[in-house]
Amino acid sequence: MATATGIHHRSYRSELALRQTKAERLRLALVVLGALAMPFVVNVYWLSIVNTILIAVVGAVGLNILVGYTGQISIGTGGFLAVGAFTSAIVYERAQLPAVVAIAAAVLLTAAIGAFFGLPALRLAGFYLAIATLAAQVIIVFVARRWDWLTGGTGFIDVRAFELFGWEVGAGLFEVEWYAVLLVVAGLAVFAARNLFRTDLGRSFMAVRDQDVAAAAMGVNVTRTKVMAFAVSSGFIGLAGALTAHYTQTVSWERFTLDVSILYLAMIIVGGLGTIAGSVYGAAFMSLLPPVLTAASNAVQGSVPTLAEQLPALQVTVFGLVIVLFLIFEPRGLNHIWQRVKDYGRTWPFRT
Amino acid sequence: MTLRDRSPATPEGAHQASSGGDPVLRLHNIEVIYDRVVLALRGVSIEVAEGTIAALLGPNGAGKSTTLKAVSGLLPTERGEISDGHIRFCDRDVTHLDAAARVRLGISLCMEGRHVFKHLTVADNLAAGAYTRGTASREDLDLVYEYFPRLVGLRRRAAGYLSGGEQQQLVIGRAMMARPSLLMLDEPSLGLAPTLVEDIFGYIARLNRELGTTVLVIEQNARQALEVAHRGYVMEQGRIVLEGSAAQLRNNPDVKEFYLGLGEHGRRKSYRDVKHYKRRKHWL
Amino acid sequence: MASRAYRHSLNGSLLEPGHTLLEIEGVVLAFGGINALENVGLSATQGRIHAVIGPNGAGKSSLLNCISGLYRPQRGRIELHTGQGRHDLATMRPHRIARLGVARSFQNIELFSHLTVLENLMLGRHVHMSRRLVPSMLWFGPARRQEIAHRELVEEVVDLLQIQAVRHRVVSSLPYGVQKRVELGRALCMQPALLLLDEPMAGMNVEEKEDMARFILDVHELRGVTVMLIEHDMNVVMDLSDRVSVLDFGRLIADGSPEEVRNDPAVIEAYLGAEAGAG
Amino acid sequence: MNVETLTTLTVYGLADGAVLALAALGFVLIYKATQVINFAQGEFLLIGGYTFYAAFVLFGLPTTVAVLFGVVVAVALGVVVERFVLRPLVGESAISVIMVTVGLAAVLRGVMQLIFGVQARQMPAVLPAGTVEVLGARLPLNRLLVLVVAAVVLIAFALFFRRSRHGVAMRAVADDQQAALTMGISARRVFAMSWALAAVSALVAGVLLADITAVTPDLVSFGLLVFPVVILGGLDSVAGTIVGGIIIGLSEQFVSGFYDPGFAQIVPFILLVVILMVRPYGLFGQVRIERV
Amino acid sequence: SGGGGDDGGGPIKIGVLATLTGPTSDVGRPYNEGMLGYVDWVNEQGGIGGREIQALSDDYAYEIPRAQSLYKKYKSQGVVAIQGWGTGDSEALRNDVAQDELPFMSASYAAPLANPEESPYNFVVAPTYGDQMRVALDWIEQQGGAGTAEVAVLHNDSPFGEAPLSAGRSWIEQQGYDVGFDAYPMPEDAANYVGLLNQAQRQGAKYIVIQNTSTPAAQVAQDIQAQNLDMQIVCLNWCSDEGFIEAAGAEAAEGHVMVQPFATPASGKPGYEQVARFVEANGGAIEDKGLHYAQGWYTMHVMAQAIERVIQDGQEVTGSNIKSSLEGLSVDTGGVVGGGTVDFTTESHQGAAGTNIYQVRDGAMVEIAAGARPAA
Ligand SMILES: Nc1ncnc2c1ncn2[C@@H]1O[C@H](COP(=O)(O)OP(=O)(O)OP(=O)(O)O)[C@@H](O)[C@H]1O
Ligand SMILES: Nc1ncnc2c1ncn2[C@@H]1O[C@H](COP(=O)(O)OP(=O)(O)OP(=O)(O)O)[C@@H](O)[C@H]1O
Ligand SMILES: [Mg+2]
Ligand SMILES: [Mg+2]
Repeated sequence: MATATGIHHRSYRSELALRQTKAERLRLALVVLGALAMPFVVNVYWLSIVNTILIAVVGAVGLNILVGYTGQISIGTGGFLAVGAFTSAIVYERAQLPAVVAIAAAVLLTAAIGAFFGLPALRLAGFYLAIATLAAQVIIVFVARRWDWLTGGTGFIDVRAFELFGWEVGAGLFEVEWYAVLLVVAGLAVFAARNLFRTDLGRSFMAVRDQDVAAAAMGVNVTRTKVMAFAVSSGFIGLAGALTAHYTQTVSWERFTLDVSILYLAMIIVGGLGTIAGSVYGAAFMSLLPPVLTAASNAVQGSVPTLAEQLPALQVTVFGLVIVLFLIFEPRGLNHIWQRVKDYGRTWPFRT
Repeated sequence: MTLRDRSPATPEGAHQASSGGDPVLRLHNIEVIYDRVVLALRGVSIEVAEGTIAALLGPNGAGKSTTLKAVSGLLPTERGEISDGHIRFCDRDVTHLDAAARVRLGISLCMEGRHVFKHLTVADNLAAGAYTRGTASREDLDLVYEYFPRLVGLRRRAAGYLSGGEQQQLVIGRAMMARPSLLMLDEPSLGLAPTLVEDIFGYIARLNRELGTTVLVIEQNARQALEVAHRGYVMEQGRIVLEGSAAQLRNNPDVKEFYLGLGEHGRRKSYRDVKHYKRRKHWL
Repeated sequence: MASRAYRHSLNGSLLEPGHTLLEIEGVVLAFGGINALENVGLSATQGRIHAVIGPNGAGKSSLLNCISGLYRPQRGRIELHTGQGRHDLATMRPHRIARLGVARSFQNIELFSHLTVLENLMLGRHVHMSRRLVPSMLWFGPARRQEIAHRELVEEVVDLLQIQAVRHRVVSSLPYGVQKRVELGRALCMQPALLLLDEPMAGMNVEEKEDMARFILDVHELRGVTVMLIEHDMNVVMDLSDRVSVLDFGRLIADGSPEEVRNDPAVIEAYLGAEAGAG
Repeated sequence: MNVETLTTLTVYGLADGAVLALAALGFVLIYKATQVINFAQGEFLLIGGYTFYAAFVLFGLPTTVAVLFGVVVAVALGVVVERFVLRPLVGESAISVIMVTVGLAAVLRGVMQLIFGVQARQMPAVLPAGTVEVLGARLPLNRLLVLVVAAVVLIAFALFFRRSRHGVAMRAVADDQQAALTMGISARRVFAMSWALAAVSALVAGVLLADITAVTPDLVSFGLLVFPVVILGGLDSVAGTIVGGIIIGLSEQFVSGFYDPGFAQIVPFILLVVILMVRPYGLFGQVRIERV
Repeated sequence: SGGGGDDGGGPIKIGVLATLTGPTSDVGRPYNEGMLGYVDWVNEQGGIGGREIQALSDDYAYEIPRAQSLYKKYKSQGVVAIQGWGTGDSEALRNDVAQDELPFMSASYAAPLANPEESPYNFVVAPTYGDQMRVALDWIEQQGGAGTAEVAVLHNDSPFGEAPLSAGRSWIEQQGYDVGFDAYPMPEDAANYVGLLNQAQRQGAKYIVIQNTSTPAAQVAQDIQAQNLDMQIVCLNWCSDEGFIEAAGAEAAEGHVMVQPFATPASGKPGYEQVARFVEANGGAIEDKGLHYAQGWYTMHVMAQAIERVIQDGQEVTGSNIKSSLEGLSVDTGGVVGGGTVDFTTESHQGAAGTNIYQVRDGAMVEIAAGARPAA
């Protein structure tokens, strides 16, 4: 029950529900409506950006599970995305297996490789681990780049049109159909991740983050938990990689560089570490930043002629500034801003 | 004594003060806010006379540590600030002075929880203590090793590996290296074995006696604290609720019950006899 | 004082009063050149409160760490009786030991600082819960049922320790004394057979110590939890414990009833000091 | 394989290693004093190179004045970064602090690109060109001089920390800021000093690197190699940076001379993983003391 | 409509993938400037067929994924043709442009892009990298005589770098040259290439063929000079420019050879007049812009010519119409490209065959052969 003095519960069940007030349910309904209306509102180009956001959401949620909730810093997202993308593309394209099988294979293999690179996490703390994942990034991309078998020597793999249970994503409504697919997948990913953190498994991730010695003394198998966190997180990232492969229909190592790893970290920082909703906001924000900047610079191009030439430099600068300013002024990210806005609304007119 | 006893120091108290001079430290109506919302101190006034030992008692969360942090200038590191009142040290207003500058003036604090530099050796910890005085002088070092002979054998050991009592000795020794005129100790006997507790209070008394150091000490071990102190203050919920000479406090019935654990007839009551909350739970 | 029986929360077996619950023999632990524990042997009896005292650096915390598996002794045997046979804890990893029903608190509070009180307590239920990935992600069904069931138990601990008001607070924002209480609560949520407490009352005034003493006595008396307690306040030790072991420089120098120990000259010399010994 | 090739590769490897060690030195200084992982070390290098270029070529200052100018800019940069970027984050989680330096790196890189563009700039050689013949190998004089300069700077830094009380102060601040404050050690001043010194050592590295290659935005990529170097040597060890730098420099050069230069680029990272498996704190790194 | 863009009668939109940053930006920048310069010039002249060209140009930093998303953006904005850049992105977009019926030119001269069966909508204005390699090998064979020439190919570590390798190998076999041939990928951002040169030295290489941009190639030249190695560089297309000489320094660059299908500004070819006048009018000098500027200019020029023909023929300006127009087009470039003209047919999308060979003498590119083709 929501009253001016706060939210009061009459059962554990209601307390454990994710949406508790009318306002929250209303907001959810609005979001669903907005999502359904999206393809009719924006043009194909912006819809394609929305689609990349949806893929990024899956990856960012995965990364946040590891970094935000388990406290293991990973700079290897790009590499793990590559594993997912290449696996799915190869299974789908060469073995000619159904897309579902290809994606499942990608998720499982990425989870396994993620868990393997997570093994150093058992012995390493903080920064040393971060650098181990940096090594993973560099090495995986090197393999993707040099191992000719992967791409048959061309440097990239062409992936045929996405086909799901006999339904093929057509050329005509390409973006719209993909939007439908990605919306469902991203929705499920967010749902699964949120659930994870209201159960014991998710709590044990956070326990390991805060105090691993105490966690062990409470019966948490720290080894298993860390490896598990890496596997679950990498599974999400592998899924994002696989989706990237099918959606863009080409897989090349260039999509998975260190910059991508950093971009993903930026997403969860800007969105809010250790919050699932934050991953969504962060993914949207960071993915929208470059096209919006480009659009803005195109709009003012006439008055500032050198802008186009300086745009790349400007984008790098703004990217960095966004990270720095967020960390300085709102280290808990967009999610916290939104939280405050909501609190402001909830307690109205009882305000201190 | 009632809740708020503000009678001036009794002649007995003045007599106890070894050199009994003017107040070196004077807190006037200090108010402290953390995070811009938590009001931790609500108008605290304390005076510590030169060359005396003052004890500060109070339950958890009363604001004792906050008081010492306010004096040493550590509040900004915890997002706290002095929002009202002022602090004078040796007739100088130090309310908003930088923490490092206060150390140079002679105010030293041993924080709660034995903040040794874990990765530095014992010797380097002591060297760091002498930072404001340039390099560590032989004399100072010898004095510390004389007070705490146990540290001699541990000189090259990383301080993080010392046991609690050893760390406590190191922290006090490290503060001595700065040759402070006002030494503030935050629960120095926390977690120490009974013999060591005796020792620590012995050191405090000795420091005060031999070097004339003024001491302000927070203690849960009220019995011992009031034995060495000249004067005592009791805090509760951010206020001073009781003050007086050590002897006065020792005889206060509230202090007797809550701080000395003495029952009605001056006898200690057993922990077994504490009121029994009968709350049988079916899982228990 | 009579000891009590305990129905093991994990395997349902009954631990009879007066039986040996924990047996430590010949434990040796060294760090580099320092011997933290030298040939220590003692045993704890089901249903008793067993205090471990000794000067600073004597190896008390190290002993507790060995029992809960955080340190691994170089030599020696640490056996726990669970009603279903004996287990050598000396070579076991900490989480396995916890799963035998050993819970503990720490000398310096080691709570999960970014989690709420409830979440901390729920983690105390960890050993009793299942955590499969897929049901967890699905939530509706077994995962939710389990959460609700365990939440009910946790609420009882909340009531017992009188921390209802701070349930949803993040623990790092709580005062020291309350954090200590939450830490005790977290250990209690395990419904342990053996509860290890490392200076649970340090830094408290007499009044607060009385509360803590009451909590400890409650769980002990009501459920028969065996308690092993490190404490420097001799009043607490003498009042609460049934048996006291004294360590000095890693060696066991005395082991007996509180009275015996208090009058042991070696203990007075090493630990209590003349005055305290006399008082 | 002959002596000549070996000598050549060794000298080139050592010179690269020396520059790496200098770049890593700054990184280690910052880590030692502030526990901050500086992802912008490569950008500091870049700014060092370009600042000197601007002073030397664009403003036409004499070499020594240009170097001094660079030092002033570096110190200012370090202090400003510490004051306005790092200080607000004191007390935040490790990942936040790492990310702020990542963001800072992007800003610095972007700004340099806005000012100087991406085209490589040619700088007249400061170090003398020409070769000397050693063991039948022709060794470029500039690489040998790089070695000398780097060695002098590294030794100077090492002595400063061994001898002066600032060394202890820095380690104290890193260990426990509050406690250091109660010793009268101004954490701010120590932080500012370590950032400034880091920027200065990066300046030296940047100038040397620019001199033996060219002034390009690619100078940044050298920054990435700092990580294997510091992990190898141990995050908080000045001596470690030297050893780490030399190992990485030599191994890269030898692998690219005898096997595959592309592979040589990931060799440091493979070494890094191996080292982490064997010695989680690097060769000389300090073991974290965590007790319960 | 015939697919690939819409013809509303407004400005004709062409999407341009620019590389202003990233590993090949040293040569990509002037190329892009040249393209945009040409567009400005045409529009100053009143456009083509009275319609303006609108070039949508964005930086893709030599990253395929960014090229792909830019491509999507251009497509949604209704472009009728694409001007790409690198081998990687051109090959990755090959199928898309065929499907969307958008003619695509790029600065990649990889052979598969010139083959209409593999890539029906791609057009290559210059001799392929394979042909350039063949010409280089022919020249080397002529220099050394039998048995003396070992060739080490240092190439960019990418599809672009690897493009001419197989052509080179089979050419040696086919022609029966007694020439050793080994390839070495060049790592990006290396501080020196001493390791590679040592390997080449052990191979016994006298000639270093470089398939990379001029900045890394210049570093190789400097390393050769620093070690006093007896090696001669033969640059293909992308390091054959003034930037190589400038970056390496005249001394280090001296004597090295360049296989370059495009004429230099200093060549005085008539095709340069217009370009030079436009650049001067905008306050620059063509000598500073370099030959890649002209390369961009004329690549755009060829595309514009095709569009002009579509308009002249009274057809709708669509991708497929432009493609048909290109197949059968012959454009005179005033001697700037290859042999002078660029012609495409339905069978071949390789527009020119001849290439020039230059040598660096006294810090300048001196033509030593013109319109060279692989030996028949
Ligand atoms: N950094 C901080 N941020 C917010 N509130 C704080 C902070 N430090 C202390 N407080 C609050 O200020 C009040 C006084 O705390 P303080 O630490 O001074 O108490 P104390 O008397 O020293 O208690 P203890 O005996 O537990 O050490 C408490 O309510 C505490 O919760
Ligand atoms: N992780 C460790 N590494 C190195 N030495 C250790 C470690 N843990 C304990 N020691 C050493 O072992 C000895 C015993 O330490 P322990 O913490 O068990 O003492 P204690 O009896 O609990 O003392 P206190 O009452 O002060 O807590 C000490 O000398 C300590 O320095
Ligand atoms: Mg306190
Ligand atoms: Mg202990």
